[in-house]
Amino acid sequence: MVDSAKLDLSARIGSLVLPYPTVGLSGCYGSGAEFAPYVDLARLGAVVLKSVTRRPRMGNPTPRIVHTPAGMLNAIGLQNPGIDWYLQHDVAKFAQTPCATIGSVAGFSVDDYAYVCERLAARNEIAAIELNISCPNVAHEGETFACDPDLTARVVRAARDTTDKPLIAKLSPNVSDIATIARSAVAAGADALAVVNTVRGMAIDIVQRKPRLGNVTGGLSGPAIRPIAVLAVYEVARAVAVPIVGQGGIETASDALEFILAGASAVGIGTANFADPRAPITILDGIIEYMVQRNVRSLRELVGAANTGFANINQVEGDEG
Amino acid sequence: MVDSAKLDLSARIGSLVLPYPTVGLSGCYGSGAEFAPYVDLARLGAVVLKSVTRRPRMGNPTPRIVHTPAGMLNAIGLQNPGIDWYLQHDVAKFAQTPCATIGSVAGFSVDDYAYVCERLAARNEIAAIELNISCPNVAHEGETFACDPDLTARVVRAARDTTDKPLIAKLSPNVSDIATIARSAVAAGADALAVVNTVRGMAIDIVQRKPRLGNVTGGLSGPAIRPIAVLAVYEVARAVAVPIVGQGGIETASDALEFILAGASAVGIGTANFADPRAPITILDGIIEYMVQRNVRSLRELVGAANTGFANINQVEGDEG
Amino acid sequence: MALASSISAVVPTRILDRSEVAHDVILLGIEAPDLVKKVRPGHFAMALLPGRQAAGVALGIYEAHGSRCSLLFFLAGDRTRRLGALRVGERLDIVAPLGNGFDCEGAQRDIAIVAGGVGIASVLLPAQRLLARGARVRLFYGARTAERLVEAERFAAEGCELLLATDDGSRGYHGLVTDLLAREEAPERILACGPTPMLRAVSAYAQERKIPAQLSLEEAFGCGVGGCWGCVVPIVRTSAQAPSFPPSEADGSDVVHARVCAEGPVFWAHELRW
Amino acid sequence: MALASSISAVVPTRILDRSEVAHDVILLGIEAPDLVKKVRPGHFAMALLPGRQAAGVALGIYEAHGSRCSLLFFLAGDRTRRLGALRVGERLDIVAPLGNGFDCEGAQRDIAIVAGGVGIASVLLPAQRLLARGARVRLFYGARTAERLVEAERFAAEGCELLLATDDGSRGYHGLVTDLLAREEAPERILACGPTPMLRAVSAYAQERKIPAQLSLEEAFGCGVGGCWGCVVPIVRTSAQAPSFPPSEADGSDVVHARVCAEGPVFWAHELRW
Ligand SMILES: Cc1cc2nc3c(=O)[nH]c(=O)nc-3n(C[C@H](O)[C@H](O)[C@H](O)COP(=O)(O)OP(=O)(O)OC[C@H]3O[C@@H](n4cnc5c(N)ncnc54)[C@H](O)[C@@H]3O)c2cc1C
Ligand SMILES: Cc1cc2nc3c(=O)[nH]c(=O)nc-3n(C[C@H](O)[C@H](O)[C@H](O)COP(=O)(O)OP(=O)(O)OC[C@H]3O[C@@H](n4cnc5c(N)ncnc54)[C@H](O)[C@@H]3O)c2cc1C
Ligand SMILES: Cc1cc2nc3c(=O)[nH]c(=O)nc-3n(C[C@H](O)[C@H](O)[C@H](O)COP(=O)(O)O)c2cc1C
Ligand SMILES: Cc1cc2nc3c(=O)[nH]c(=O)nc-3n(C[C@H](O)[C@H](O)[C@H](O)COP(=O)(O)O)c2cc1C
Ligand code: FES
Ligand code: FES
Repeated sequence: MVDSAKLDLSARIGSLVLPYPTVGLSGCYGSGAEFAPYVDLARLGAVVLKSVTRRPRMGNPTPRIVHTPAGMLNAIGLQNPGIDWYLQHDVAKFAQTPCATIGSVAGFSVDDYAYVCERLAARNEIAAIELNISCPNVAHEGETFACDPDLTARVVRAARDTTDKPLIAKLSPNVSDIATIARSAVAAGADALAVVNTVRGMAIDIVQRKPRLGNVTGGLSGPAIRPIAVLAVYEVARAVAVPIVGQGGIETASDALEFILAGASAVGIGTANFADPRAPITILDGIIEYMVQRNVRSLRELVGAANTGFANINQVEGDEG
Repeated sequence: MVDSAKLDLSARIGSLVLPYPTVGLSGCYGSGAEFAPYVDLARLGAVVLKSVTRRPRMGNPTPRIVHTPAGMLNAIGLQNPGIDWYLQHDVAKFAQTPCATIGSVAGFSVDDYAYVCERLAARNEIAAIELNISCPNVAHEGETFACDPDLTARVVRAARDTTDKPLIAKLSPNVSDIATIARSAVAAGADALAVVNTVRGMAIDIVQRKPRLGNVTGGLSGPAIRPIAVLAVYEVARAVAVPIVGQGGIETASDALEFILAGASAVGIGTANFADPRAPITILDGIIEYMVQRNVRSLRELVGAANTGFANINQVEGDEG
Repeated sequence: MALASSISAVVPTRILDRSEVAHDVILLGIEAPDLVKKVRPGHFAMALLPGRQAAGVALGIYEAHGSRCSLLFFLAGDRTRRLGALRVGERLDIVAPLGNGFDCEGAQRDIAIVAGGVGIASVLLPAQRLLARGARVRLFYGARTAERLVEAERFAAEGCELLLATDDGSRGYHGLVTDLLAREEAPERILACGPTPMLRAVSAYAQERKIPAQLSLEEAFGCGVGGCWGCVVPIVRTSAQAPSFPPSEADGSDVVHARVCAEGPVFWAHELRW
Repeated sequence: MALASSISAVVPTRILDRSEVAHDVILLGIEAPDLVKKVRPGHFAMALLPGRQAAGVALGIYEAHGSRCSLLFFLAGDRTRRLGALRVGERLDIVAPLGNGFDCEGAQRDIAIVAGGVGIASVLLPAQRLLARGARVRLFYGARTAERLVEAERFAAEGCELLLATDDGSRGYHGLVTDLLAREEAPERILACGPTPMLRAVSAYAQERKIPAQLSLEEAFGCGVGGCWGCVVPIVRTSAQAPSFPPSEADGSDVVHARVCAEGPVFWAHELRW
């Protein structure tokens, strides 16, 4: 039996090596500090910060959260103090986080992304940059940059030009063919991909006869979307060779291993922290137990291990019908 | 208080008027007869039959069903006897169904749809035709007709040319902008839209390290996808003026009313029949109770009643972040 | 291929008793007097979970006597766990009886019942019926460990001869129950229920020796009532069935996908084309 | 805006007692000796549901005495129903104590506590503390019906004067609790917890009369610990806070979105810009 202390659990994102494959997700994990009373942050691979934009944003009106079967809708609206205030007041604190801190950048134009990315990436406290290209783009009627291979490439290329730090493009599940978007992001210089952001959704209050979110529509996260996210990872892993941070409904080690077997090198935990803030640790422990029991020395042996091509020719004509 | 016997619960699909807005969904409801021991089919608006294709299809290898959080994946693969055998042996039996029977047509080319639609629609037992354009299209690498506005229009137009019976186009949620597909289907002659089919997904067996479905990927249905489906209905209702058969995760009257308030004229019940075959009746009874309590005489008063435009300007820049 | 669904109904029951017969194995007694009258050996039920967001669970009907039926099940995943959390006195609706059931009326008098794991839940009623008809019934019963050989004594008490096997040798024969079967005197007839690999071995054994064998299959179910085509198995379509059974994809082939819940769950070994 | 989260932890507790104090209203006693020592009036907890596929539930800490705390909650939806299904002896993990809490140390001695519906769960500890300091505490308590005025007698027993109101007039004043408040002698200070419309009315009343008022807000929560920005309320950013509190969107505006779970749930009426 392999010794659990000797396991290689590391995950690489460009030049950044995370000692553990578990990541606290953007918008769900504060700056990490909010969860420090409940978990040992040193046992996380990284924390991805809440997305920051060029200018301050108050975000959407409440309600911003609605619980749905095995999941939740959120419509925060990228509340954040803007990059100036952020650099001046917040970023220095991240130096104390006992794991890697990954910055997240959002914007409404290619130029926004480049501008914020350059300023944020210049800071030592920030180990890598994630481009949240899954927020609505005013110029494209509710569709996001990540719904279009061309816009995806333009944002990634513009950001790439501003920094040598590892760059992660965060993809949207709201597309027909995520592999094409993934190829486009990688061709434009992304070192890794976060797969996937929330699925667009809505809930209606039948008593008041109006949408339940202040913003009308929101993003669905949690176990409900896990099968959607696992497939997205599987398809992206078959299309590109860069590391994937799998995410979407991971609650347990078993869930995390589904993503890893589908092709993810690391796994992100968002909504599950709201059900139990100890989730990233219990998930890590469960992954270790799985590896020990099966004599798997390095997590890399498992990455994509279920990604063995389609099962048979039925797939070609196969269907969900 | 309005008398429950005097309520107008009808829903119109082209020239077809359903006395009740509740529909047993394609592939989930057999020919209706399978559920006759458990429900009074005369209290359903209609049954949509399993999709039929030009040639017989054995369908996918098992497992075809995997249960997931608040939902399930299926990959049946359109098992059916082919239109010849179907017309000869099955269709005559549908005359006994005590509610309207809607045929469902699937295919792998525009010509397939037109051919099967013409032959099926010619039969008196069939009250309307649904075009299942959400099955993978061999010519387009796993994407379906319903992922492309142009292919959608071509299938609908070709089918339209073969029959005057009410024609329903069944849309896919696996798109970035469902409103565009809806406009295209309606412009090509669809009398109504079924919104939406299953969401593509996958699950992995971490013990055996392989996909859990025989077909690798499948379609996610059930309450997990409800918020996705409600939004799809909401967006389609804002884009086109034809009736919508809302579906995706409806389990209770409250769920059904969400779809109606979002803009659906009728509601489809699929996966919920597997949890309780009485679902269509309890849902109908719940809708009646809601209307009686609120003095709503006609269901039409509720259709789209929550579809009042976006709540505020934040929507423009708003976001799920 | 007899269809039971015409007599099936949604049956509201109440939980009479509940015991954990082994770790993670639950026996639920339910009050269902009308069902007792209708149920035949090999029938199954779809247990409708209370609350929302779950599909029904396919379970064999283990016992049926007086006004009580029972369900014997393993806590395998979310749905069986929810079922296992029910308490005495609570309500449980089931759809039953379903499936075609075992034919227990044949002329043969030396019968082997082969059960693997949870398959035991579907063979008590056939055992009782066969014993009542005066047959000799040997129960070949395999499980992972001795602790998992649940209810073995119950079968002995009914009058079955027990032939037990465990994977770890903790009780009975150390090895596969189908190997044990092959070592013993051949029966005139076989009834089997258990995991697919076990059933395949039983099928091979029976066909080699031309022993009539009925197998109750397990497959992932959607509806359980023939409405979704989720649960199929390849069988050969005999010319006698052809008029009532749809053709297969490949022209000329007589292999078709039958629904385990509606045409089965019990099939003759020689019908199957796994 | 004091932050309690620095002292909060995941607390494993055991259910000591459970009662349905009214239809669909549950009182759960939990064993949590360390928490009793830490908790202050107005703190809340995130109850972590056992099993999977659910977010935690934000609940006020109703009682805290000896080694027992309690939670009082309405069965509103899926999560509270799951919580309400827990049995005595079962385990329940909670994250607590959370939030800033009420300031009960002011000089004023004539205090009005205004509670609407489930808001009652957050005001027993402040009432006890104020009474212990010798204040006169009047509880203005409104609900839909008499049956929903749960635990009123408990507050009377503690020494509160009861001023009750029901929407249907089935007990006490027939009308809104805030109308009842306005009809009575003005207090020196107000603590309030209840639905937003009630809190708005309390706020208007208090500001008109320049009575200091603390309001405990309810908002849909994601994380409950300040990590998701799901639970905000618009407040005015005073210049004193500016250095530590991020700016708002509109240039020049001093209205910002504060997190109810982290900066609250208790805010001064004059801070809020609803
Ligand atoms: C006709 C018939 C009769 C039956 N009779 C009985 C009976 O009498 N007693 C009985 O106990 N069972 C019986 N079964 C089987 C029973 O229906 C299933 O075990 C049950 O449906 C499981 O439901 P679940 O939600 O609890 O488990 P599921 O969650 O559906 O899991 C089912 C199986 O998949 C595995 N699994 C779950 N999640 C994963 C994952 N992420 N990766 C890999 N594997 C996973 C589980 O370990 C389990 O083995 C019968 C089945 C049929 C078809
Ligand atoms: C700081 C704080 C303290 C709190 N303390 C307490 C307390 O002590 N006791 C207490 O009982 N509560 C308290 N609450 C409220 C409690 O957290 C919520 O009621 C709880 O989260 C509800 O969860 P749920 O899943 O049961 O209901 P949910 O399903 O989340 O539903 C919540 C509300 O939405 C409504 N709703 C649900 N579905 C729909 C739909 N489809 N259409 C329209 N409306 C719908 C429900 O009727 C209900 O009113 C507190 C909240 C906060 C923020
Ligand atoms: C409340 C909330 C806020 C979020 N905010 C952001 C954000 O600001 N930037 C971003 O890239 N993703 C954001 N996300 C998406 C998550 O990072 C994650 O990709 C998604 O929720 C799926 O993972 P999960 O199911 O584990 O939550 C947010 C998600 C939630 C639930
Ligand atoms: C087992 C299964 C089989 C299905 N087969 C078909 C089909 O043949 N044709 C079709 O148009 N839709 C098919 N569907 C999709 C359903 O008709 C329905 O649109 C979808 O499941 C969403 O609704 P639900 O969540 O209520 O099930 C199938 C769904 C399931 C679960
Ligand atoms: S499970 Fe639906 S047809 Fe058998
Ligand atoms: S609920 Fe997450 S910040 Fe308040």
